[in-house]
Amino acid sequence: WDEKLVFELGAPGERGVLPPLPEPAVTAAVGDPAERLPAALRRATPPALPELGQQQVLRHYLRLSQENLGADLNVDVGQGTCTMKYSPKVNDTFVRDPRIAALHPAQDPSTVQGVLELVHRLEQLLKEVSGMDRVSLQPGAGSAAIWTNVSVIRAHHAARGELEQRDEIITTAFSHPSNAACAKTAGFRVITLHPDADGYPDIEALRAAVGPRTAALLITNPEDTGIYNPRIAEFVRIVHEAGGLCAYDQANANGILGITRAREAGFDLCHFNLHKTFSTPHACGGPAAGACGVTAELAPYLPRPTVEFDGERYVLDDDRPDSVGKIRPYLGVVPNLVRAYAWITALGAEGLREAAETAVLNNNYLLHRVRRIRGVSVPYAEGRPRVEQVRYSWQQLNEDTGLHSEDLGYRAADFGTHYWTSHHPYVVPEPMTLEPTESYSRADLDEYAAILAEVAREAYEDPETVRTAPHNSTVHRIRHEPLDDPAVWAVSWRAYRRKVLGERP
Amino acid sequence: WDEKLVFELGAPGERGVLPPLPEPAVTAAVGDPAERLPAALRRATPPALPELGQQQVLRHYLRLSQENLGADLNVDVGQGTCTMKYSPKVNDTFVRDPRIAALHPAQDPSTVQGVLELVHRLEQLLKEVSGMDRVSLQPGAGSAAIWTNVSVIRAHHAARGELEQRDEIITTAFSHPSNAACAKTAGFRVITLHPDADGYPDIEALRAAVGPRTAALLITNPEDTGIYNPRIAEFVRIVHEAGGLCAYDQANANGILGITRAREAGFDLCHFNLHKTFSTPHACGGPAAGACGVTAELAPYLPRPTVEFDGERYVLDDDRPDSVGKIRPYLGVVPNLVRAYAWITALGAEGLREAAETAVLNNNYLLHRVRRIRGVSVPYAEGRPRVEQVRYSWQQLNEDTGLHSEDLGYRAADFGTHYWTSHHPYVVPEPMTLEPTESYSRADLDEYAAILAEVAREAYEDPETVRTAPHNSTVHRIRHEPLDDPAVWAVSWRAYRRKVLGERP
Amino acid sequence: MSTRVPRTHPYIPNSAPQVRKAMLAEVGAQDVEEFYADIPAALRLDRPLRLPEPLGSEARLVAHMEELLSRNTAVPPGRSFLGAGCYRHHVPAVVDEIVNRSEFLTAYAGEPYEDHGRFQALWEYQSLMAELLAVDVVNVPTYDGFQAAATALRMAGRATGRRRLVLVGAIDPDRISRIRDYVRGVHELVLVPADPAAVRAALAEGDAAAVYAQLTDHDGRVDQELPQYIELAHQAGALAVAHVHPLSLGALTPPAELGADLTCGDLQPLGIHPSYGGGNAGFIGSADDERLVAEYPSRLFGLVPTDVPGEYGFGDVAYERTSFAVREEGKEWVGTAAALHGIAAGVYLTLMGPHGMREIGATILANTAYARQRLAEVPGVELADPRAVHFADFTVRYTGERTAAEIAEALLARGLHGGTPVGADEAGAREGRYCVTELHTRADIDRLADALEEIVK
Amino acid sequence: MSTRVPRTHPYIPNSAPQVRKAMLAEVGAQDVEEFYADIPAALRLDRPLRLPEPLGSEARLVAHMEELLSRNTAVPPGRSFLGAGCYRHHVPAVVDEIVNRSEFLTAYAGEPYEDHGRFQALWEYQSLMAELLAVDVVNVPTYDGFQAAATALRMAGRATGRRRLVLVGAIDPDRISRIRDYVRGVHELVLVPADPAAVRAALAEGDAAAVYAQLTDHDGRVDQELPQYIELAHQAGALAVAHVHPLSLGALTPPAELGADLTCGDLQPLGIHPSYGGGNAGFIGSADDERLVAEYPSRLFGLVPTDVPGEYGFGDVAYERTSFAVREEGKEWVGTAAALHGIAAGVYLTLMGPHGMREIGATILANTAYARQRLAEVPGVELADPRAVHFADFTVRYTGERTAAEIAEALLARGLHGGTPVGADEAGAREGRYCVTELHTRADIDRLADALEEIVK
Repeated sequence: WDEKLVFELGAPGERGVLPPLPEPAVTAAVGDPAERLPAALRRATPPALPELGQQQVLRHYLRLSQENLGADLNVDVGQGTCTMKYSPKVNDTFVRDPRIAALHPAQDPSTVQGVLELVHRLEQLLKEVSGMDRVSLQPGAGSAAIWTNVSVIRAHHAARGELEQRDEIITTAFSHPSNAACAKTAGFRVITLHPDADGYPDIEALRAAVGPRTAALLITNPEDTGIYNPRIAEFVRIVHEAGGLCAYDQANANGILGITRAREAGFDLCHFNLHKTFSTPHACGGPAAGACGVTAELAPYLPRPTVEFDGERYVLDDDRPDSVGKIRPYLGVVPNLVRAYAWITALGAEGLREAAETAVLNNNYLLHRVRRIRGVSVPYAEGRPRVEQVRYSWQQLNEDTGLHSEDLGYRAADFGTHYWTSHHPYVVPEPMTLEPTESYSRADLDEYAAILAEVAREAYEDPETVRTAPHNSTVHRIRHEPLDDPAVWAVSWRAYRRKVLGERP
Repeated sequence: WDEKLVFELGAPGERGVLPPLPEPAVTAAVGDPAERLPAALRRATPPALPELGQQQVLRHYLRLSQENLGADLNVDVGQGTCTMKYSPKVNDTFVRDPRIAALHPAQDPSTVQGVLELVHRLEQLLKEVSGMDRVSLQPGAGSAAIWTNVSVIRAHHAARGELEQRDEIITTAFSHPSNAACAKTAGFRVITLHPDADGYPDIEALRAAVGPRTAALLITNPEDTGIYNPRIAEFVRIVHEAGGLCAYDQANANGILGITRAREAGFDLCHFNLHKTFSTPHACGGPAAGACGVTAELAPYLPRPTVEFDGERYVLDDDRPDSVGKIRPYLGVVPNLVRAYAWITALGAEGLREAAETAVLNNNYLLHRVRRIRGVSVPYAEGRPRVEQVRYSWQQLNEDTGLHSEDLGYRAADFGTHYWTSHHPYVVPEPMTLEPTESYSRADLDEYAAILAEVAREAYEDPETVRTAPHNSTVHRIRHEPLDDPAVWAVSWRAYRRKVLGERP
Repeated sequence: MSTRVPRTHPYIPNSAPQVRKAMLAEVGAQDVEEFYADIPAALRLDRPLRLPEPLGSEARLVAHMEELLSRNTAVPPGRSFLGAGCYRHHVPAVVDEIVNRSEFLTAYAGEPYEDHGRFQALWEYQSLMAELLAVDVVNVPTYDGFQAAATALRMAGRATGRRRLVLVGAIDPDRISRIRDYVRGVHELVLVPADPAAVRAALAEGDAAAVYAQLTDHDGRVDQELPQYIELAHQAGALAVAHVHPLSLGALTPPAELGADLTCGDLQPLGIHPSYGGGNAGFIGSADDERLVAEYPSRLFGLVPTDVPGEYGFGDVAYERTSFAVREEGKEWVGTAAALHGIAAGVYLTLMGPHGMREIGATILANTAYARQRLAEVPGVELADPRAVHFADFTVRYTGERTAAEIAEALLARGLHGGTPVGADEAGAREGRYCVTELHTRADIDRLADALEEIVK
Repeated sequence: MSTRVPRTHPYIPNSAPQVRKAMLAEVGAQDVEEFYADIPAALRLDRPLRLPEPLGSEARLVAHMEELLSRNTAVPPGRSFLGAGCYRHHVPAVVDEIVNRSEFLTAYAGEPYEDHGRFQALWEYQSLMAELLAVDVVNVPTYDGFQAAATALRMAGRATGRRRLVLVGAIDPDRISRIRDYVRGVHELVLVPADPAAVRAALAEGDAAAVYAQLTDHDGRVDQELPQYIELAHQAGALAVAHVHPLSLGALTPPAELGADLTCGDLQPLGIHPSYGGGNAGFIGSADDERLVAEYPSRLFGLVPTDVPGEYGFGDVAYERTSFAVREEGKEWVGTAAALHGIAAGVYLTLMGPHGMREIGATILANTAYARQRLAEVPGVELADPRAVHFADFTVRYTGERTAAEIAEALLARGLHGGTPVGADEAGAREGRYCVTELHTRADIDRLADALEEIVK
């Protein structure tokens, strides 16, 4: 499709859907209430939205959907760090059911016992999976969960009167940037541990960093390199000894479900991304869901309300005076809680472990295939297995051909697959991160490796094809300069018409 | 996508979905009942179905769906005669509701009053739309409705003791082939009226054909040429005078809703295709639904059961001794009855008429555009308006370039649209039938006309491009010979492996 | 600001007044009336149709439909014991996802180029079904199992040139009604009990085109004599037409392996919702025998090469058979039927795979046996045929005071749906039909038995 | 035949034993344990997780979930009078069709090449929302309206370098909680009543970064003083941050046209199901002012040319703002939030168009006025603010014996959901919240009034 912008479609008078008009008797009774408002508050001209018939709207967005590569449609192992696993279709049916979709959060609890029980059960499941004492399901996604944990850490130190003193949070370079950014936003100074020669966070740097100002350590393990840090318990111990808390970013938990937990490593807090490890769909970037697990000591600070079971009924407990308060409206992203619950329930303990083991097998299998491709290398921890993902480097290929990892990614798109080049931190040169999860079959992995091999071969033998890619995508190479130029960037059609087309609306 | 056959995917042991196993207590109680059967009746080897994981199955079929051009995705005016109108998405939601989808037809009527009332109401609506006295909604589609009408005609003559004598059915060349074929299958001799010079069925031929052997006339109006036969009432009169019945094939009713009806023209029977005129989706070729309207005299012969209202409740009346019996299981294709009901209800009388008028406006607008394209002509009834569709001819272009209408259709596919070349009867040379319905916007029609103009231009200026089309489709020109060669045709993978690949399973 | 703008109907974009006006102007017409010039005044409806007022908004339409739907009861599968030709099996979510895709739901009759996906999906359906049935040819689905049976019999009639059709055993009377209507004037039906002797006797009269029998009959009974009927048919020069419940074929032998010439049945159990009887679709399968292939009225998709080596394309096998091609000279007639149900069944079979089909067959056999055993333990209830093996459906006889209708009503009062009275005289009937599937738990079946224990006196 | 084959989980294809074995062999590993070599024994969980037994089949999972769902009550819209931040509006079927498309639902963070559709749909969302809000910049949605408000205030804080945030009028206490948590240690909240004098007084103390006010407040009241607050803010060198109910903007003036610098709110009313509070998503809009654009933490998609003339491409505007790019040096933080809700809102706005938005605004104003009038006629019920104009939400005061909680309970007993008690002391509260939308008919509202007439004494 060469689909136009929606503003270029339609004709005056066309309608996509008709809303109800006021009933005549209602109008007879109350007239037009807007007339009782000052003119300044009554909208003078309707918003300049497009006007399209219903089928025309549908067709436009269906075509856009076909111009989008959902995980369902491809072997989506190239968005490494994102845990692109299969999101079972049956779980979607539960959340589309009106007995979830139509529920209002202010309904009397007697009319929503099913959803309250489900949330309560999911908390119990995640308590066991993490080993923590309470789990909040309120955060809207992983970064919001990190924020929640930072807020809990802040509340903890504030309650002990140490917040003024403990104003530093330590994190690692390979942890998600939201760890650093949430800490900073919450008012902490951020100290980042960089990887040592083997790619592990530098333990000596940690020893040097901790002290009376240490509020907490926010750390991921395995990190996005796929390497598991075997000294993780020691990291925790060092921080604890300095009086800090330790929060485990479990974005990469998929490979270690049932194998090792936050509890065993001594963490005070942890969080999961339900849209990664627990299979809820990624939805173009949310809605997602996060889960924060904490020890009993920190439980009073968790967001309110919690769901409690009083022996007969499930109730919402909003009377939590030490709580950090609301992290989002109501109870959380309920549809994704439903999906995560269904996923765990479908698998059980054995299935969760099988998922983890298979994800790791798939990862090492793909590693075995990919490392043989010309121009690729596997930095750090030579000879050690990887857990859930591998950060590769195309440094050699770059030196040989001048092409960048990004170019290879654009060319990979021509083969109908993803390859995500946005790999903070930019420490590994020419990075590529692959994370196959448990969802892909052996044939899928072979196919993906073959695509990479073909792209690498082209890079060496026919570099121009790669340099000018994509060739089969919906659009061609994008000009990036306007995106950083305030004079022409265009975040809306209004702005584009004014700034680029020179129209005066 | 270059999607493989499903049989080429997967690996032994993979599963797409797990069915429940017998509970241990059940097995303990009854063992394996199959063991009580003779060995010959127990399946020795499981069917050689493929083995795929769930996501792999999903991906395969999603990709196939993307290789299919649904009406929702294109300006689908090229499947003329098919009335490709918009099938509102909201109507799909009703039939997916468990209160339709999960209903069992043997449920007690007290538990299905909603669906019975809906079917009863739909009958009332279609009675008014057709003017007939009773309407059966049982037939599964248009051809089944034609069969039903033929069966009713047969029952009528049988009841009068005239069936032996009245063994001829008259139809017209531009009526759907099922009219002729159903009549033949039901044991009648078929007489086909050919078009006169203006494209109308030849009235003199009708006069010559009728007589004591005439059972019925099966006729469409407007026919697939889009021309309305103004002498239709005379046709009916001639047949009635000969003692025959007249059945109106209203496959092309979309342009005349609320304008003229079967009743006014004197018909004894008529049928609608709910998947055409009343918007139910075409579903790759069904499930669809047909509706047969008849006069009070013929009502006793309609399929059983009917839905009746006893003043308090809706009931199924299966005690209809003169009925032709069952045409399909149960009451009909209920989901499509629900959709058709919702569509009519959303539009009302005024909306139906607006749909008809707009469909006709669209058709004449498109005619106005298309007739100016080089190489196209509009056979028959020069200067007369067309109703719902137009059968065009590319005879001139064929004479000029040697290319066939079929070639143009394949090239039109490259522009992301349909163009259907299967236009029985093969009377108009190099035919093309366009039927825009009321669903398409003016911009849509302009775009379609522009595509045709471009293809015609190519045919004259760059015929090789057209001759070798399609170029942008999923597949390239298909070899047709094997389809008619019993030695190699392959209706299944089993047959293909045996006959073409030479495998011995 | 509060000026009313036209409420152009969202389904009819060009009814926007300005658009309509501009289009008329472009065509050079004053009014759409001009396009209706050929319709004589006498045939014109001189008043608006008398239909209810339209609802004016999608929201109101939804509310109206909700009101109608609220008067239907969607029964939980474990509380419904209704079967007899339409079944509540589990429909995997992936099946619904696929058949609800706009691309499949709204497509129709495009060429194999722009509609390659539909051709491939239906060809794969044919192929998957062929594995299940152990045949080489399966048609694009026809309307339903009734039509499949009727057409299979007429195919047999044309192939043999004979008149009599021998129908064996307990057959759904509605299906017989359909067959009777469809062969009227061409064939004669001979109904015989499920007994080889009866079949032999019927065949002895000669002129038999087909013996039609069922692997599992209308009462769910596995007919162990099926191999014999097939043999008898062949001895008499007739074709053997076998009707099957497709879900049984993971556990039971496909009749084609027993020599049946034509296999037919209804696809509904394979991933299609019951929809108050709207989910039926018919299949016919046979060997790749040119004589039989020539008799199919339906479309048969075939796999063929394209101009690009290694690429698969699809097309219509032996299209000249069809009424599409040659009108009344074709085999019976063909039209829009139930293609999407074929795609659904294909997805279902792919998901289930060989082991899933085997398992579900075994589970249903076991649940049926358990239900029969439990119900037979209820005082006043006995099995109609205690020694038979049943699949899904079965019938019990009540020996007490109450009629089948009374018992069904009492079950309904307890939220249990089942026990449909058997026989023409429903009022006085003493037999009731039940059905269990893979969805019934032991507890569900026990609940039914317990309820009957209370009800049946 | 009856040998059991492994029940490979459908979600984990490579757990099929033969496949797993072959893959291990290819990698040269004996066991998956080898891949866990780096996890010390002391950290290993030495037992299986203690979780309920898995359900073993999709059918049983569905049955289990059905059991849970059956204990939730989906209230017909006409029987629910609950609002206050989460609304039951009509969700057009086309919106659901689009957001449920596999391609959108399961995509994540691809490049603008293979994920062009997502970029375009979200850019169009930004553009459509920009028309509604009368601004030039709208972000890719953040989590919810709470976050949008909190971030808008911190944006104002950074843009002005000031500390105090003046929050005006009746604001959802939960939203204040979220704001308080989010600005803790950085900003000070000053809550003032909806009165220009109070705002003026608060601003007089200086150091104000923002005045935050609402076009319609937590009680649904249209705050007619909003233009004045905006003016006061600007006079004090503070930014004006306006919170809006987006559906009201077909009828009411967008605050940006009144001079508001930042507009924020929650998308949920625009075609997103309530889902027990799971349907929220936040928006922030502003002029295309470089100073403000630089303060957005969210992604902002921009329209750009490609190498092919005339072709549109999309990318991230000013990406170096974000924590994705520069970690703690970025503006706040950004991550996966609520993109699909943005697509939903975009489809909704496209379907509604200018006239649909105008009409729905008018209908809700009319229904709200009617409901207020009808309820005020009930003896013992009076309006909290009889002279105001309300949109959707409103509050009534009970003058009789019964508390708001008792009245809500009595309504619930009649199948009516509404009258949520207002205030911290819910047990003793005498005020109740109600809400009506375009989905309520006059009869629905009359039914509520009649019920209150019976209940309120």
